[in-house]
Amino acid sequence: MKSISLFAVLITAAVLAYGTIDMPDFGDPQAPANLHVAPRYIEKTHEETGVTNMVTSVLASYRGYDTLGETTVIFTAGISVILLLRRKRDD
Amino acid sequence: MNISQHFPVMIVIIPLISAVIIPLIGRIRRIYGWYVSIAATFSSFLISISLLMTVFEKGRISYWLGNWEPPWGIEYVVDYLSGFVLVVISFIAFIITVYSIKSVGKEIPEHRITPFYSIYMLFVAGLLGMIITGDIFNLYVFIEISSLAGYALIAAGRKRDALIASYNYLILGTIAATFILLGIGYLYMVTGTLNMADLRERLPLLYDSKVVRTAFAFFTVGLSIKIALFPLHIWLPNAYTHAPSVVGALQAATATKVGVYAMIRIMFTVFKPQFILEVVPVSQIFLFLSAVAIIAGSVLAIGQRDIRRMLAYSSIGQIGYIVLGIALANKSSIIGSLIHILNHALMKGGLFLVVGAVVYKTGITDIDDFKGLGKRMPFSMAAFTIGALSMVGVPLTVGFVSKWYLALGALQAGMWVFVPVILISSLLSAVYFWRVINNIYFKDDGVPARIDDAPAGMLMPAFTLAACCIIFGIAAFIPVYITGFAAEMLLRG
Amino acid sequence: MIEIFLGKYNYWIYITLMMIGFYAMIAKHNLIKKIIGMNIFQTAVFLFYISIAKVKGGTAPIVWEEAIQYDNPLPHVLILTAIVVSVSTTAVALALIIRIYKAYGSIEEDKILEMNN
Amino acid sequence: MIDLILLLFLVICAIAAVHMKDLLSATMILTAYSLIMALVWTNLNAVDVAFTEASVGAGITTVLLIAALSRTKRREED
Amino acid sequence: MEIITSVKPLLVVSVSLLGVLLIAASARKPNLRESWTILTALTKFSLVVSMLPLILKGNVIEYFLISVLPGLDIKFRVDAFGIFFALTSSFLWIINSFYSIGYMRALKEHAQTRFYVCFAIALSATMGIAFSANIFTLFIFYEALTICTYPLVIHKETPEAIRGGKRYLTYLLGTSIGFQLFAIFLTYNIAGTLEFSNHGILAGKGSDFLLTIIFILFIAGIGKGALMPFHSWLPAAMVAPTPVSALLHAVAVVKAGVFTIIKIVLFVFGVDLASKLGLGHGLAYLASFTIIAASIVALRQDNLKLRLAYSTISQLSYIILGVALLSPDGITGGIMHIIIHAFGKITLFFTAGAIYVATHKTNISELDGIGKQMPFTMTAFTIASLSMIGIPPAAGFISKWYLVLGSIEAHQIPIIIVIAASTILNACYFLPIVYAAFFKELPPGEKRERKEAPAFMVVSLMLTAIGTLFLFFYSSALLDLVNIVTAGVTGGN
Amino acid sequence: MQDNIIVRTITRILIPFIQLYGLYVIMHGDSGPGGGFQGGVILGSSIILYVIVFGVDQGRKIIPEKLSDTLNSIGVLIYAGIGLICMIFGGKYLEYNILPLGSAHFASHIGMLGIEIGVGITVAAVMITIFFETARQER
Repeated sequence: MKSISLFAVLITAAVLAYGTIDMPDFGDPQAPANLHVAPRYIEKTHEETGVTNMVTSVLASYRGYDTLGETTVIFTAGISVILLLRRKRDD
Repeated sequence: MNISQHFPVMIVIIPLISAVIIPLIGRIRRIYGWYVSIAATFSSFLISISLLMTVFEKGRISYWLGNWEPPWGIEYVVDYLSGFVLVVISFIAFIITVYSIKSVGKEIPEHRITPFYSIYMLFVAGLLGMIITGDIFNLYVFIEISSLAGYALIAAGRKRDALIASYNYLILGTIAATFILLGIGYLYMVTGTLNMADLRERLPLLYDSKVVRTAFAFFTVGLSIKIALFPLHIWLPNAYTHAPSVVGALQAATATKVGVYAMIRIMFTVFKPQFILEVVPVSQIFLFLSAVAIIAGSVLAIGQRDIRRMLAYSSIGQIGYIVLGIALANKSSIIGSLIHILNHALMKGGLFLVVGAVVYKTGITDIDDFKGLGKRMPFSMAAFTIGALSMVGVPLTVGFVSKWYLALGALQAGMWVFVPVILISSLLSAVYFWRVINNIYFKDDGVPARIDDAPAGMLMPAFTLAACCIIFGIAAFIPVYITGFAAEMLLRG
Repeated sequence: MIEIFLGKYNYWIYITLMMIGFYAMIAKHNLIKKIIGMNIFQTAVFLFYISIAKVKGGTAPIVWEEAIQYDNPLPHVLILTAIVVSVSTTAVALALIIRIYKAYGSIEEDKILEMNN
Repeated sequence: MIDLILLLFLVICAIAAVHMKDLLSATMILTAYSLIMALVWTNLNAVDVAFTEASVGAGITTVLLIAALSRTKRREED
Repeated sequence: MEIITSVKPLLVVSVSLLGVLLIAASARKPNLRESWTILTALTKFSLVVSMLPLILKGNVIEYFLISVLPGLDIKFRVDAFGIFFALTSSFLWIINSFYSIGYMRALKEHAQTRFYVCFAIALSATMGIAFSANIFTLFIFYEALTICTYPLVIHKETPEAIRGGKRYLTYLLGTSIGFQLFAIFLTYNIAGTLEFSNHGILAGKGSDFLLTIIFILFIAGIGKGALMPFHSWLPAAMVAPTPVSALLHAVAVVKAGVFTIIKIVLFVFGVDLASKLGLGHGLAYLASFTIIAASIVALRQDNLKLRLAYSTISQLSYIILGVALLSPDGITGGIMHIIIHAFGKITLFFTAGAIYVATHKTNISELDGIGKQMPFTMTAFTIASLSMIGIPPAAGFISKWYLVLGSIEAHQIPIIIVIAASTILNACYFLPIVYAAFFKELPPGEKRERKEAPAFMVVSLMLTAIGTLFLFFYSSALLDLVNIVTAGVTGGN
Repeated sequence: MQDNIIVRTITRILIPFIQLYGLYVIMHGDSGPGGGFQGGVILGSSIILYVIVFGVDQGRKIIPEKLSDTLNSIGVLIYAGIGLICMIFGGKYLEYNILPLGSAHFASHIGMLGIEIGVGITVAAVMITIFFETARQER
C-alpha cells in the first residue's frame, strides 16, 4: 500500500514538474494571468463599484455569484454536521 | 420584470433557497420539508424544459450574473448540451423526491429528516449549477457544493458501513476537487481568464504549452475520480451499497452523469475536439480505459451478492460506455454517449428505486433472498424487469438506442473492435440481471407471504422511470434529435 | 536549468508541500492524519494561486494613491472561496470521524476495514 | 530571502505534521504551518487571504481538530 | 405485384396478446380460459387465411408501425413466404391447443395459466417473425420468442428443468446478442437499410471478406436453427412438457430459426450474391454434416423424446440444405419441408406425449407391443415416421424429391449421397420403434387392453397424421405459394 | 477550565471587544482587508471562546440551538434575497447598481454591504453550530 501511494505521489509530482517548466517566471508582470481579465478589476474597481478594496469588489460584485456559492458551501457544512452529529432533542 | 429571462439563474436559485428554507419550515412540521423539495424540484424541471425550448427557438442563452459581461463576470450558458442534461437531471431529481418520503422515513432517524432534505436540495442545486455554469471556477464551487452534500447524504442513514464509505469518498473526492482546482489555476496562469468560451478562443495558441497539458491532465484525472472511471472507481461500490436507498438512487442516477457532463464540457468546449484527438492523443487512453471499465464493471457485477453492490459495479461499466462515446469523438458516438446519460439516469434510477421499495418492504438486499418476490411484489418487479431489459440493451428500450449509436460511432471511427466489446458486455449484463430475474420469477421459496407490494407513492415514480425507458426506446427520435444538435455543437472545431 | 529552479522557487516549494499532503492522504491509515494531510495538500494549492497573483513591485490590491502597480486580485478572491471550501470539508470530515469512532471505537482505517469483514 | 526561509519552514512543518505520532502535536504543528503560510501570503501582498488563513486555518481548523481529538483518540497507531 | 396497406398483419400479431389478457383474467375458470385459447387460435388462423387470396394473386400486404431510429423501423410485410410460415404455425396452434388441454388436464399440471399465457405470446412472436418487413423487426420478435418460451421450458421447475432452461437461454440469447445483433449492425452499416428484398440488399456493398464475415455471424447467430455446433439447447429443452416440445419443434421456435436463416440467405444476401461468394455451398456442407451427425446421434438415444429431438436437428438441416442449394427446386424443397416436417414432427411428439400420459413410459426399449394397447396413436406414429423417412404416400416424399431435383440442378452430386444416406439412417431409427410397437410381444405383466390417452389428445394426433397424408395428395395449393417465393428470389429483375 | 477564575474574568472582558472587532471587519471589507467571511469567523470564535471557557451547556443558554439554526439560514437568505431584489428592480441577479438608492455607486455599496452581512451571519452561525456539535461530550 505504501509503495503504491508513493508511486502515485511521484507520478503526480513528475507531471507537476513537467508543467512547471513552461510556466511564466514568478512575479512577471507580463504573465498572461495579469494581462487579460485582471487589469479591468485593478483599473475600474473604484469607478464601477465604488469600493477601494479590489478583493472585496471582485468577491462581492464581479464574481459575487461565486461568493454566494461559497456561503452555500459553508451552509452545507453546517447542515451536514447537524445531520451527522445532532442527537434527538430531549423535548 | 420579465421572469423568463431569469430562468437560467432561477433553476439553481430555487433549489438553493428551498434548501435554506427547509430547516426553518421543517420545524413547524417535518413533512413541509418534503413539500418544499417537491415544489422546488418540480419548478426546476419546468424551467429546464422551458430553457431547452428557448434554446431550440433562439439558440444559445447566455445569462450574465450581476450583469458583468464575461469574461469579467460569471456567465451562465444554456445550449443544446446543457439544456438536455438539465432536463434529464431535474426530471430525475423530481421523480426521486416524490418517491423519497416513505423510504426516508424508514431508513433515516426521524430527527435527521429535516436536515436531510435540506442537504438533498443543496445536492440538487449543486448539480444543476455544475451543468449550467459557463465559468470554470464557478464549476469548481458547485462541484464542491454537490460533493459535500453528497458525502453527508451517504452517511445519513443508520448503517455504520456508510460512514466509512462516505469518509473514503470524501478523501478521494477532495483529491479530485483539488486536482480540478489546480487545473483551473494552471489554465488561468497561462490565459488570464476563467470563462469557458473565452478559454476556448485563447487556448488553441497554447496547445503546445506544457502548462496547458498539465492542466488538462489534472482536469481529466480529477473528473475521472468523480465519475468513477475504472480504475479510479474504488469509492463507488461501497458508497452506493451502504447509502440510504434514496441517496443511492439519486447518486447513481445523477451525480456521475453530471461528472461526465463536466468532462464533456472540459474536453469539447473548453478545449477543442482536435486537442484530444490530434494534439495530445489522450482519446486513445480513454478508449482503452473505457473498454476495460465496460468489461471489468460487468464482470465484477456478476460476482456480487448484494443487489445494490451489483448495480454499483454495473454503473462502473455503464460509465465506461459514456466515456467510450466521448473518446471516439464523432457525431454518432457522442449521440450515443448523451443518450446513454439519459438512459443510465432513467434505468439506474428506476432500478435503485425498486431496490429501495424492496428494502422498505422486506429489508432484504441479498440477491439470493429475492426468490419468489415476483409473486409478492409484482408491480415493483415489473418495473425492475423493464429497467434490467433496458440495461441489457434489448430493442425497444432506450438502452438499445444508445448502444446502437455507440456501436455506429465505433465503426465510423474505424474502431470496430469496440463493437464486440459492447456486445459482450451486453451479454454479461444479461447474465447478472438474469440471476436476479430468475430468482424473482422462477423460484418459489424465500419471501414471506405477508409481504405485499410497495405503496403507490413509491411505485408510481419507479414506473414513471421505467415507462420513460420504453417511451424513449420506441420514440427514439426525440432524444436523438436533441442530442444530434448537441453533438454537432460539440464537434464544431 | 538554474533559472528554471530559481525563477520559480515558489512553484517548486508548492509541489513539495502538495506531495507531502497527498502522500499523507493516501498512505496514512489514521483518519485524522489524513485530514491533516488534506489541509496541507489544499493549502499548497492555495500557495500556488497566490504565487500567480504576485507581480514584481506590486502592492496589495487596495486602491492607494502612491501605488504604481497592484498585484492581481482575482486569484486572491478565488482562494478566499477555496479556503472556505477547505474548512467546510474539514468540518464534515471531522464530523464523520467522530461518528466513525462512536461506531467502531477506532480511527485506524485498516482496523475498521477488518471489522467490516 | 525571508521568503525562502519561510518556505523552508513550511516544508519542515509539513513533514513534521505528517510524521508526528501524537495527533495533538501534529495539530499544533499544522497550526504553525497555517500561520507561516499566512505570513508568506502577507509577504506576497495577499492580505485578505492571509487574514482568512490566519483566522480559519490557524483558528477554526485547529479548534475543530482539537474538539474532534477530544472525542476520539490522541495517538496514531502503527 | 401490388403493395396493399392493411392493418391485418398487426391484428394477427396482436390478437393473441389480447387473448393473453382474457386468459389471464379467467385464470380461476379453466373451461373459460381454455375456450379463450381456442378462440384466439381460431381467430388468428382465420385472419391469416383471409389474407391468403391476395397473396396468391402475387400481392404484398404491408403495415408500417413506427420508426425507432432512422432505418430501424417496426414494419410488417406479408409475402408468400411469410404467409406460408404463418399458415403452418397458426393452424398447428389450434391443434396443439386441443392437445395441450388434454395433456395438461390429464397430468394435473401446475401453473396452467402461465402456460397458456406464454403459449399465446409465443404465437404472437412467431407471427411477428413471419410478417417482419425488416431484420430489425424480425430480431425483436425473435428475442421475444426466446424469452416467452423460457417459462414453458422450465415449466416443471425441477432442478433439471432449470438447468435445461438455462442452457436454452444461454444458447439462444448468447448467439443472438453476440453474433446476430453484430451482423445486423454491420449490415445496417454497409447496406444502409435492413428491409428484406427479393434480390438481397447486400449485393455490391462492402468487400467479399466482410460479407462472408457477416454471413457467418448471421448463421452462427441464429441459434434457433439448431445447426451444429449450436444445437445442444434443443435436446436440453426436452425437459419441457410435450406440448411445449411440439411448440418448439414443429410450430414456433426451430421453425422460426430456419425461417430466419432462409430470410437472411434469400432476402438479405440474395441468390446471386450467395452463390457468387460460395456461401451457399458452405452452408450446404454445414447442413449436410449436421444431417448425418445428428442422425447418428439420434440412433443411439433410448429416450423417445431425445431421439425425436436429434431427428429434428437433422431434419431442420434439410430445410437449410434445400435453400443453400440456391436452385429453384432446392428452395422449393426446403420451404415445403417446413410445413411437412412440422406436421410430421408434431405428430411424433403428440404420440410421445400420449404414450407418456397413458403409460408413463419414456424410453424406446419399453415400447414393445404398445401398438396393441394404443393402436390409434401408434398408427399415427407410423404415418409420421414414413413422412420423416420420405416414403410415399406420406408428405415427406415431396420435399425429398424436390431436394434431390435441386441438387441435380445445382450439380451437387455429393448432396444426393447425403440425402440417401440420411434416409437410410432415418429409417434405422424410426422403423425399429414401429416394428417393436406392433410386432413384439408386450412385456410380461401387461395386459392387452385399450389404454389410449384422453380423446383431446388422440383426436389431435390423428388429425396431424391425416394432415401428413393430406399434404402429399393436395400439395399443389402450397406449391403455388412456394412458387411465388422461388420465382421472386430466383427470377430476373 | 470552568473553575479558573482568571480565565473566566478575562474572557468576559475580551469577548465584547472581539465581537466589536468582528463587526468592524465585516463593515469595512470595502476599504481594507477583511469582509463578511473573516468578520464572521471572528464573531463565531468569540462565542467559541466563551464555550471553551464556560462549557457547552452554558454556551447553549446564550446561543440556543434554535437561534443558531435560524441564523444559519438567515445569512444565506439575505444574500440570495438581495439577488432576487435586484431582479425585481429589473436588473440581473446580484446586479446591485440597479437598486433605487440614489446613485449607482451608493446602491452597489449598500448591496455589497448587505451580502457581506449575510455572509457574516451565516459564517458566524455555522462556526458556532459546528463547534457546538463537535465539542459536545458524550454523557
